[in-house]
Amino acid sequence: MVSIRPGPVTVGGVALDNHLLLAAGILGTTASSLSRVLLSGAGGVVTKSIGPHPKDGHAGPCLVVLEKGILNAMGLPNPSKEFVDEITSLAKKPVIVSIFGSNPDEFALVGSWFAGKVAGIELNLSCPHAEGYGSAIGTDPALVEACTRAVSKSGIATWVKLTPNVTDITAIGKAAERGGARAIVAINTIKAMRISTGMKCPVLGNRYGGLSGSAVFPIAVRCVYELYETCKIPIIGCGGVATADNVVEMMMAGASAVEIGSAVYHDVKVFETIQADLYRKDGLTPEEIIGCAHG
Amino acid sequence: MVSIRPGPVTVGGVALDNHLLLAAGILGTTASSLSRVLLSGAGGVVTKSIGPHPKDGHAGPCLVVLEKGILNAMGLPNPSKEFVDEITSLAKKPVIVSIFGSNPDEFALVGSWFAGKVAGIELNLSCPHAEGYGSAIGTDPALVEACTRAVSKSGIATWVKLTPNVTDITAIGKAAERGGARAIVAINTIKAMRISTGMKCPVLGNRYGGLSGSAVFPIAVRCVYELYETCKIPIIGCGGVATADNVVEMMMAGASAVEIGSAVYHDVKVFETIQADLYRKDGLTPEEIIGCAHG
Amino acid sequence: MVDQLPQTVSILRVKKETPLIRTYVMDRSFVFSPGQFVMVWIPGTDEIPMALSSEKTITVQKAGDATNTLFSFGPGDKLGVRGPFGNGFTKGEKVLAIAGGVGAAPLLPLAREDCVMTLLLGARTEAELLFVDQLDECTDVLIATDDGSLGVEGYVTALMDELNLGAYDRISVCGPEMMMRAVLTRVEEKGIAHKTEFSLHRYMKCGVGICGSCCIDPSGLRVCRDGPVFPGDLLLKSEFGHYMRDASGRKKDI
Amino acid sequence: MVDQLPQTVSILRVKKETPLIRTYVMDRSFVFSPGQFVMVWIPGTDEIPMALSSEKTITVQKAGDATNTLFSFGPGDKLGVRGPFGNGFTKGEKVLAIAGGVGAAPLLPLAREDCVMTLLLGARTEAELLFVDQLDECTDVLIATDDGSLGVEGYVTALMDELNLGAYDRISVCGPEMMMRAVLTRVEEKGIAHKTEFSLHRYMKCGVGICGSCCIDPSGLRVCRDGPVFPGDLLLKSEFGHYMRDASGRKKDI
Ligand SMILES: Cc1cc2nc3c(=O)[nH]c(=O)nc-3n(C[C@H](O)[C@H](O)[C@H](O)COP(=O)(O)OP(=O)(O)OC[C@H]3O[C@@H](n4cnc5c(N)ncnc54)[C@H](O)[C@@H]3O)c2cc1C
Ligand SMILES: Cc1cc2nc3c(=O)[nH]c(=O)nc-3n(C[C@H](O)[C@H](O)[C@H](O)COP(=O)(O)OP(=O)(O)OC[C@H]3O[C@@H](n4cnc5c(N)ncnc54)[C@H](O)[C@@H]3O)c2cc1C
Ligand SMILES: Cc1cc2nc3c(=O)[nH]c(=O)nc-3n(C[C@H](O)[C@H](O)[C@H](O)COP(=O)(O)O)c2cc1C
Ligand SMILES: Cc1cc2nc3c(=O)[nH]c(=O)nc-3n(C[C@H](O)[C@H](O)[C@H](O)COP(=O)(O)O)c2cc1C
Ligand code: FES
Ligand code: FES
Repeated sequence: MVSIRPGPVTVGGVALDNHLLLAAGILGTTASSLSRVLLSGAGGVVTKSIGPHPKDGHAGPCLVVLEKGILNAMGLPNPSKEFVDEITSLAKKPVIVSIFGSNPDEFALVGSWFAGKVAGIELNLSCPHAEGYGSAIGTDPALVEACTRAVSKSGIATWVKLTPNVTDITAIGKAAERGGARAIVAINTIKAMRISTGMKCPVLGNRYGGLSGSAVFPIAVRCVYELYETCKIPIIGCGGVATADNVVEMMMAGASAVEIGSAVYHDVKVFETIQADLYRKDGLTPEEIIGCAHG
Repeated sequence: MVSIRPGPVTVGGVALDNHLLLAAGILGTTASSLSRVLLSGAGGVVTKSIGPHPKDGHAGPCLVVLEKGILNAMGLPNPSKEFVDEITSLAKKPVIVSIFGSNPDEFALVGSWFAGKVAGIELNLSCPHAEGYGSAIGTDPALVEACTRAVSKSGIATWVKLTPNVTDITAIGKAAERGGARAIVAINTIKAMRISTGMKCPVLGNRYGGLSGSAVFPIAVRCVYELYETCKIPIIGCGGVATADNVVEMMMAGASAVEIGSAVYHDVKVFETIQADLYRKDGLTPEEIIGCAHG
Repeated sequence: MVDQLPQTVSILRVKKETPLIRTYVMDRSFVFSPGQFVMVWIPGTDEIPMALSSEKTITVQKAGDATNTLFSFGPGDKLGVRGPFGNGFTKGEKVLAIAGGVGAAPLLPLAREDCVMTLLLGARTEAELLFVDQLDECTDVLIATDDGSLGVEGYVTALMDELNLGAYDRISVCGPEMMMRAVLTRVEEKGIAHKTEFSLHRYMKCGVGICGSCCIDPSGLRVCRDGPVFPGDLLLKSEFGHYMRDASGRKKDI
Repeated sequence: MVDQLPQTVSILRVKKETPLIRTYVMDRSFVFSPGQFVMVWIPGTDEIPMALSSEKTITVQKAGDATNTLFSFGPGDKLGVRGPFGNGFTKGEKVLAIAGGVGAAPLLPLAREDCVMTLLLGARTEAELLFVDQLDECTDVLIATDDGSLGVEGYVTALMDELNLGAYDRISVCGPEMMMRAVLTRVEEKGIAHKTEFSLHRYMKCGVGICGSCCIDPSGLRVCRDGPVFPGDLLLKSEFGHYMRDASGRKKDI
């Protein structure tokens, strides 16, 4: 197995403790659960996506665990501005706040609440199951550019998380880059559905949801690879990462770091587990690995 | 489990022996392998995609079996016009010839070779890993409409197979409908990649390939569900179907029949197996099942 | 591992237990440990967590939207069930169980496993006492009602003072959070918090430990996966009895 | 089941067997049955089927693009390996093995398993005989060369006529298709086709029975998954010895 030499990691303007971040929306609603994940070895954490108004999210079922993936439609439940207080206790930690809005102004507003209080901001332009938010905006390059600029112009390290539910993800990546993003996160979940044959209707309360977990890993690797060929800013790989070898594979595709979500289902200490497998004093440097599968 | 009452099946202008078809590109290169699959219980078979010129396909590796899916980039290998002779022995059987081309004229040409010789033609406007063919055309509604019309105007039952690698699959479905398609087949594989960390390069000879199998089932169900809400012509569900319950789920999403490909890997007699589980004299009629998960 | 889609079950029978509590008998049995819960999908409404009160029953108190809809369901109606999830109660040799209101639901199957020596049962008034007969059959039941209509007048904590708590190797508690907090305070005073465990109710979305909506402060533990049953000493310096979170993640007082 | 990505192996050693055949020793062993093959990925070129000639070797004849590139590889170079795939030879008590050219590769491990009583080895000329020494060590080898430079002059079929074929319970064959077809004709005449089996070479893309590029007429059987070893009687009325298909699926004469 290829392993990585440990050392300081800075990606997209954010200093991380290692290459592994908690993905948005996983154990990300409270400071104490984020702190638990940091203590268990995550190099950084992304919070639940926070929006301009508190939201309860979709009616249940919100999530089903599949054989090789997770299907969810949480519907962006979030406490909105109250979350600023929630995470004051994590002030010095590598915390990235995920935010969403329905237009550039809302993004700017929510972003401004957290300016100076967190290490970075990740724009959720990609959730596939929230009317008027997420991928409803994230499939339009002009809107992506505008929303990104609305936040990045404040100077805070701004990451943009992309949806794979587009014909050409590189066009969206380039829009984010133009808007001043310091990094691209790829990918959010893939629009999907399961139907209960017993109930004769879709399982999720919202009918449509997003697929994550191992099932989407080959699609995520492809997106990262495509983005690496077209964009200059660093890419953070996300989608189905579950092992140290998956991390290496994402990095070879072009990722400078990875986010991990669904794998927490199988092992809440997945960060500890992966770290132990991934880092070796005699490993390769990250520079030798990142993007090495190209050309 | 929900079961179906057996009876005659006609979908998109083609009479089938049951609701289960072999998907394009699986054991579809020779008349004898197609015949073997028909004998093992398929209600119809779709052939390997045939193009205007013989093609050897991509350099290997062309296919890797993943834990929950198959990643392939065959590169549309095909014997071209020689295939007309190949399948004369199957003249009276429910055989649908899959064809591809790089423009409406090529589609018309290849389609004309098979007119009157097969039960129907399926347009591959969706293969995600063949430069200039497949999804290179299938993501553009105007081209989809034109290619469909080029074949359908001859009067032969014309099915159009869609790629899920688009922002909005319903726009493509409607284009096919406008072009005179008698049925829509959804979905082809999802663009994906795996990297060999040992070799430090993409595994497939073509680098990019398409993901199929169980991993994509929730995405395929979503596509069929979306298409059923927007199109009037019948939909043939494809992608990850492996069990009788999967067939029922696809039909509840809106499919009038299903195609099965990757599941052949686990069980070459999958059609026999599914048929035995799916049909019961006291089952529901197909009409009670198709689309019943809507509204 | 296979897809964990909700299993479709039919309601066979509905039993009125108290004015606000009903037991739903399902046509399918679940292998479970007492204290484990299932996510119950009430089609068209919501999915909510419910303890299993036996291998094929849930016992539901009318509380809001989803439970109201469920109250309109009868034999033949269908529910979706995911689970069982969570950890359940630790088995002991000599258990004291303390139940308040619908909190008797997860404790009935524990009592039926024959390890519960004594069970303290509380409710506002006699008519709201849950499972009196069933519990009487399998354990020694002591009753308290707020209005004194049956048993001791007052809270279940009053009953505790009459017992030799040292005789039990575990104390298992489920009920309204204020009642549970009162029990915790009492056992803390007596220095036996480590012998107790409490089944928590928190707002849940996923039920499988991934979404984070049920996490408790300050440990960050997930009620759905690390719980719902937690040792008393772990809850001492926690949000327990003070606040919880709503669907949006905002804190609200208990 | 886990992801079946190609395993990366390093070449430890390369052994020149004949002017056109080399054996590659890999740094990893594969559990296999004689007759099974692996898909060998030569990075940047192609992936081709190769029988395992032992648990850690493949023995390769220079044939075209991929094998040419492989001939330029030496110790330390890396290959990707998927498999082993296919069925392998049926084990017997008293086996007669018949090998032509590089067809000795899958038969060597069979001979090493100690069930091969006699092995007929053929090649164009002495220098092209494969594995003479290794085979001599574990079985009784009879040799035929086209030019008579070693052993009997002529084809291996000539050697068959000198044997009492009734003494063997199985006859296992691998070699050029024309030679195998000649053997099949001979055993058919003697009415013992059912006791024979032949390892087929067909163009392969996937190696796992899904793409259909290796299917044979008229059975539609897949050489990669249902084979590569087939009973002689099944091949009697088939394309075997007459035609095969190229990468595009077009027929070409043998
Ligand atoms: C592990 C566990 C086991 C439970 N077992 C039982 C049981 O056996 N019997 C029983 O009657 N009740 C049980 N509950 C409580 C039950 O889940 C809630 O009463 C129910 O969710 C209320 O839903 P509603 O839509 O009818 O009410 P709502 O209108 O949603 O709210 C009414 C009250 O219930 C709370 N609530 C709402 N949704 C949830 C939720 N998803 N999770 C937790 N609390 C919620 C709200 O905070 C509010 O205080 C259990 C809860 C948990 C967490
Ligand atoms: C089950 C099996 C086991 C084999 N075992 C061995 C072995 O142990 N040693 C050995 O030297 N050879 C073996 N072969 C044959 C070997 O696969 C081909 O010689 C090789 O693929 C040629 O590749 P190339 O690119 O060098 O030649 P090419 O330029 O591709 O072609 C040269 C010749 O090889 C044939 N060929 C090409 N590709 C394939 C392919 N993928 N599958 C089958 N035939 C092909 C062509 O039809 C042509 O006749 C085996 C083949 C099969 C099917
Ligand atoms: C339960 C759940 C909730 C999620 N919530 C969010 C969210 O609020 N914002 C967001 O950008 N992504 C959200 N995601 C997407 C994940 O952050 C991640 O992009 C996706 O799950 C793919 O990674 P994984 O396969 O490692 O889970 C959520 C995913 C899940 C499973
Ligand atoms: C090896 C392989 C070859 C394929 N070749 C074709 C093809 O030639 N034309 C086509 O339209 N689809 C082709 N497909 C796509 C399948 O027909 C099908 O759409 C896809 O695999 C999803 O279905 P499944 O999950 O049941 O396999 C191929 C798929 C595989 C795995
Ligand atoms: S309900 Fe999602 S983590 Fe507990
Ligand atoms: S090589 Fe694909 S089926 Fe045999």
